[in-house]
Amino acid sequence: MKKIGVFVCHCGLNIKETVDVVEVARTVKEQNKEVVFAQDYIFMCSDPGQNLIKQTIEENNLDKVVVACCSPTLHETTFREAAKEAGLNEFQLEVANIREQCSWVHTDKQLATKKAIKIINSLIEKVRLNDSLEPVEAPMTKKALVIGGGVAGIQAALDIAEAGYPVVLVEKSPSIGGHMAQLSETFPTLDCSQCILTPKMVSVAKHKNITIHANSEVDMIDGIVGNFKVRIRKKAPYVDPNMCTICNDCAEVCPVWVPNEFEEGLAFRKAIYIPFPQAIPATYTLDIDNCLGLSPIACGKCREVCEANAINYDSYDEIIEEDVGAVVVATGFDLYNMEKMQEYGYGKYPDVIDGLMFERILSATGPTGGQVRRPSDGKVPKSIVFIQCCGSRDPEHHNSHCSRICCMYTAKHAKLYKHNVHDGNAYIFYIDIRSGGKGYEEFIQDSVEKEHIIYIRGKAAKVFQEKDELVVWGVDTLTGKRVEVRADMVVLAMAMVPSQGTLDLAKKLKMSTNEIGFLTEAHPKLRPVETVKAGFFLAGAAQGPKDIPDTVSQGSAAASKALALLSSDRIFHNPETALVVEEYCCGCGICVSVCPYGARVIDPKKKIALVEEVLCESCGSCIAACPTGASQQKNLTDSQLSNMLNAILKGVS
Amino acid sequence: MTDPLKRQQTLRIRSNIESDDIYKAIVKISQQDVFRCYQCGDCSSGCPVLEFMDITPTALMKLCQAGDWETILDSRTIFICASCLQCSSRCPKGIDVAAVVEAFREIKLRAGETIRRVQDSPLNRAGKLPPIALVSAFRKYAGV
Amino acid sequence: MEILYYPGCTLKNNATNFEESALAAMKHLDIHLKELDRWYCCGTVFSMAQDNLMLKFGAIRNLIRVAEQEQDRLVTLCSMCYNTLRRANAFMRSDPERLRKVNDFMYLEPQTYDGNVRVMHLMELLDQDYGFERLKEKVVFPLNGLKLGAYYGCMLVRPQEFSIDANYESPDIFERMLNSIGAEPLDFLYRLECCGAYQTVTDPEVTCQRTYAIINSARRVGCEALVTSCPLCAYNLDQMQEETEKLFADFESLPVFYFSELLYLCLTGRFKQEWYPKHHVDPKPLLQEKNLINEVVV
Amino acid sequence: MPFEPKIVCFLCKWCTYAGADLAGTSRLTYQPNSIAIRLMCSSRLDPQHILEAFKKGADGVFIGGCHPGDCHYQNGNYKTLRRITLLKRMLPGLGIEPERVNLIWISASEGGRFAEKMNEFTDTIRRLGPAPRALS
Repeated sequence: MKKIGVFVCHCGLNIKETVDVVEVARTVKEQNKEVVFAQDYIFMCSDPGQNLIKQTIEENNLDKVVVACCSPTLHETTFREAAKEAGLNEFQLEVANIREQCSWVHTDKQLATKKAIKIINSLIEKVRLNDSLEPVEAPMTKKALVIGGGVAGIQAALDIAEAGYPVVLVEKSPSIGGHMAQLSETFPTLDCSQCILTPKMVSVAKHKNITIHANSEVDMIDGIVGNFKVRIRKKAPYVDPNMCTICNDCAEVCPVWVPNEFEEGLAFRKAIYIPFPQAIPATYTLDIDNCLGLSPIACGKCREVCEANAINYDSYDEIIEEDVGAVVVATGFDLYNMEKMQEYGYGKYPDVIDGLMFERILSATGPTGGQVRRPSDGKVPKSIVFIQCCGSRDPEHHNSHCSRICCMYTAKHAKLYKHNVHDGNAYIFYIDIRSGGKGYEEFIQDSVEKEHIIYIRGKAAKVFQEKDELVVWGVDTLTGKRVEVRADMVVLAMAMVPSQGTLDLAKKLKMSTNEIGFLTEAHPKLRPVETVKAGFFLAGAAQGPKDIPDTVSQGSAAASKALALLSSDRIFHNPETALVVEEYCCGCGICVSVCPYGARVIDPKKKIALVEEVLCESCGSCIAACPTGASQQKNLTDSQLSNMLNAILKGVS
Repeated sequence: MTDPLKRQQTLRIRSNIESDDIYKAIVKISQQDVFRCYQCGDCSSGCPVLEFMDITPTALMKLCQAGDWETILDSRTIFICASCLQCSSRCPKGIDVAAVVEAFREIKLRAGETIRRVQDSPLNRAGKLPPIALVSAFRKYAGV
Repeated sequence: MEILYYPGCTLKNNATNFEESALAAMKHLDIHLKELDRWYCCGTVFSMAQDNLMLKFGAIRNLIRVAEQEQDRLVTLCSMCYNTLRRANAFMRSDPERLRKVNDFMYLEPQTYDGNVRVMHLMELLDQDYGFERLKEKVVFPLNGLKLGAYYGCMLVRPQEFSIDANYESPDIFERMLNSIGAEPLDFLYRLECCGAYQTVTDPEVTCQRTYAIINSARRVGCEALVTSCPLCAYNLDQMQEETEKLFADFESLPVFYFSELLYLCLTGRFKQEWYPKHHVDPKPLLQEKNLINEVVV
Repeated sequence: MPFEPKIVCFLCKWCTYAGADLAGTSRLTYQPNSIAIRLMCSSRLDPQHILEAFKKGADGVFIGGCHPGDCHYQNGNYKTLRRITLLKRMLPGLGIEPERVNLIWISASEGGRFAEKMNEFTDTIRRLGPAPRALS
């Protein structure tokens, strides 16, 4: 006969007030002949409380223990550790939740006491048939995958690589650098964005621990934390980066002009191109969607002129497989589609542009060479209206969230514009100014004090083009007066939304997102870079709108979390997996089809189903699906469930 | 009614607005939650008749949250609104601002007060007004 | 095609030119607009007071008339009727309890009302059922060279769920129609902005200011006339130009048409004599200048 | 003695069990007629345990899982939905009203919803009265 000990916690008054703990301990002992010890105590989780458990286990030679206290999510580990210290296998201890699901939600003491007894009885039934288990062990793959080569991914990759672990960096576009590479100058210090980013990009390229896959996408990630199998699809590399000398001869002869994505469509590029001079990998990319054709009959000019012989038309998409232990997702943001802002006339009027386009116009390397000129006719705008909160803070038509960075970058835009066009007029329509970062508020105030930028408090109603002027209607709610501004250009601070890559990846990898698609962290305050998927970490704007300092911090934070994981040699895994009672298994394979992890396989020799314990996540799907009862869950077998039902429904019929 | 010296008045802030009779009436008539408003100003900035108003629609929503009914009910704004629904269609929180304005107008009309008399219309005397204008005006200003 | 049609109050007196021209033009397109039996006032403005069903009965009774004739569609010419009838219908449909109350109250009606009547504007009918392409083929006297401002006003596009064009912030149904009859529609700042509506009764200066702004913005882009589908807009924009001139010394007048008048014009090449007096700003000089009237002087 | 429903709950560890904990932490109250069994995932629940519960005297069975798309195990809740839908179709044949089995999605942040749904379900079972014991 097994010896079971039961401990009933008072939790101060939290349990004791509604549940008669003394009565509970007495009854439980009375009703179960295997319970050789039952006692109540004021705080089981305190040191003396834990010592009581340890002592009792040792003195009474207990085989099994039930602690009736708060929810197992809180102290199951605590008590199991204590049991382990007393020489008991940790899986021989179960927690009965008589606080969150009993004393705190009921008021009638008699009924609550009765319910507590039944809850404890059901756990006694469970623990009676518990096996002693040892954690499933697996080796750790000491390599990380970073998805996304923006500044968040760059920072995470560098930090992990610096710590000595290999990193695979996957970037969808031809170059790493992300949106930060497109920016002109950064707030609040106004240092040049490319000047601070490109050294980092070069470090990534040079680092012996980092492998960059540009023009590539993650197709699938299988496996579990510590041992992920990654499938990367790399677009056909028509240009060999090792041979390319970046001479630009190919682009010069290419007859195709298409809008340049890096310049936000404000300039054109060829079908064979380098997105920007400092691009990493430093090589040309052949844009197959716009190329006239790879056969010499269609065109073939670029290969003809390439002296380095770097262009190879016989190139195909490649599938690269990598084994990694941890994944950092840094897939970034896009700007909300401006076409949805009909009242501001985007698409209709060429001089209504978004923030990123204006960054390119301000940039020294941009299409206007750093001169502020408007897209329609190249005229230097004498007045610019900036409209904040476009598509943000509007749950009725667009997105409910605040995009966080627009207040700051709009002030920056207005400032840079005034620096560029001294007699220009800048008007900013705003709803609220959010300038919580270090030096941010000073930056905003400075823009009014020193640059005399006119802030108008109220959302603009409408933008309309009359001749070559843009009429902007609004209101200043502080004075209650109507505002009509005639401007040469309008810059919309569009909402930051998760990038298409983020949305696609979340879908592919089943990562949880909020309603608009930003990836969800494991805990909004205490686990901000982890996800509920073990081994997946978040960095940058894919998790929510962020400015550069926050993005970089999060990149480092995600790296440190990944490093903590990679630095252990072995990974331990919950052993409460599925098991197969071999003599019952008919080899029908239903379990194989329901398992989302590929942990169930048919043994080709025995013709029965097996469990790959390392892959099993213990959901129990296959057990419910098994028609013969051959599949069982360790420590939650059908017999255990059946006995638990007996305990709960005892004395009913 | 309007202060000739144009002094700024103190905002009346009512506590426990949920139990206030006018608040309840506004909610019942308009079926709108005025506390959704975050004062972005979009209603005022698109308003075609703002110049003729003494308080802006945005201010009206704020006064509503504070419970300063006196200011709203005395305002020209509630009778100037032409129900063009520009504010309602643009409100980022989906508040039918025009319906809130209509609710105040209704409260006044149901109490038998109106500041406008359709029959005094200068154009009506000339017999020129189309029925569509007259009927609308009667419905808005006399509540029939 | 035959379809029930709701005229509304003003089309029977101040805006007879609107009704006549529409009926005549539709006849040319083989669309028979059959006047609804025993129709009466829709209420002109849709009351937003949610707690008072009485204010919606006018509209509902008209919709019952439609159901009585075993029809499920009703066409209006006037934008305001369109808006009021359509919203009243949706208001009732959205709540079965409300519908029950209404039917309860109107127990003397021979038929219960189920909220299944689709209220359409004539422009919608032409676009969706007839097709502007087909209309284009029927045009005998295209209005070539006529630069027009399509004035939507409020009631065709707001609230957004009842807009005749899904793109309520930049609709183009009106422009597409004008294009199909050969005219050149121009985008102007105030095309979706309120004319002041019933403010004209008690505060004519409000509408004068609106008229001034609307017409000026149309003039600035080169419009030679405005086109509307609402008799109240037409009154404010056309008749009120008389008052507007008094208030604004620099105001220049602009003719205002109902869209149906132009439909008739492009199908027949004629503009009926009795419609001219209905306009405050005489459109004749413009039509003559553009060589659009092919009237044979008898 | 008046009838007191006996309800067994099978709750998924990640969502509904955590939601039930939150109802406690938020000090919401509901009727003490139910006792929960914690599962890793609602898809662990074999319909036979539901029938067994009725056989052993339960008057109602409450199953809680994650909202569609939120399953910690990718799609366990969809499997549960399919299984329970089929079971419910079978129940009338066994003389058990399908309303006695309630599958519901409650997330870890929906403590209020848990208390509310638990009360609603308890009231439903109270109205239906004791379950027929056709199986025993």
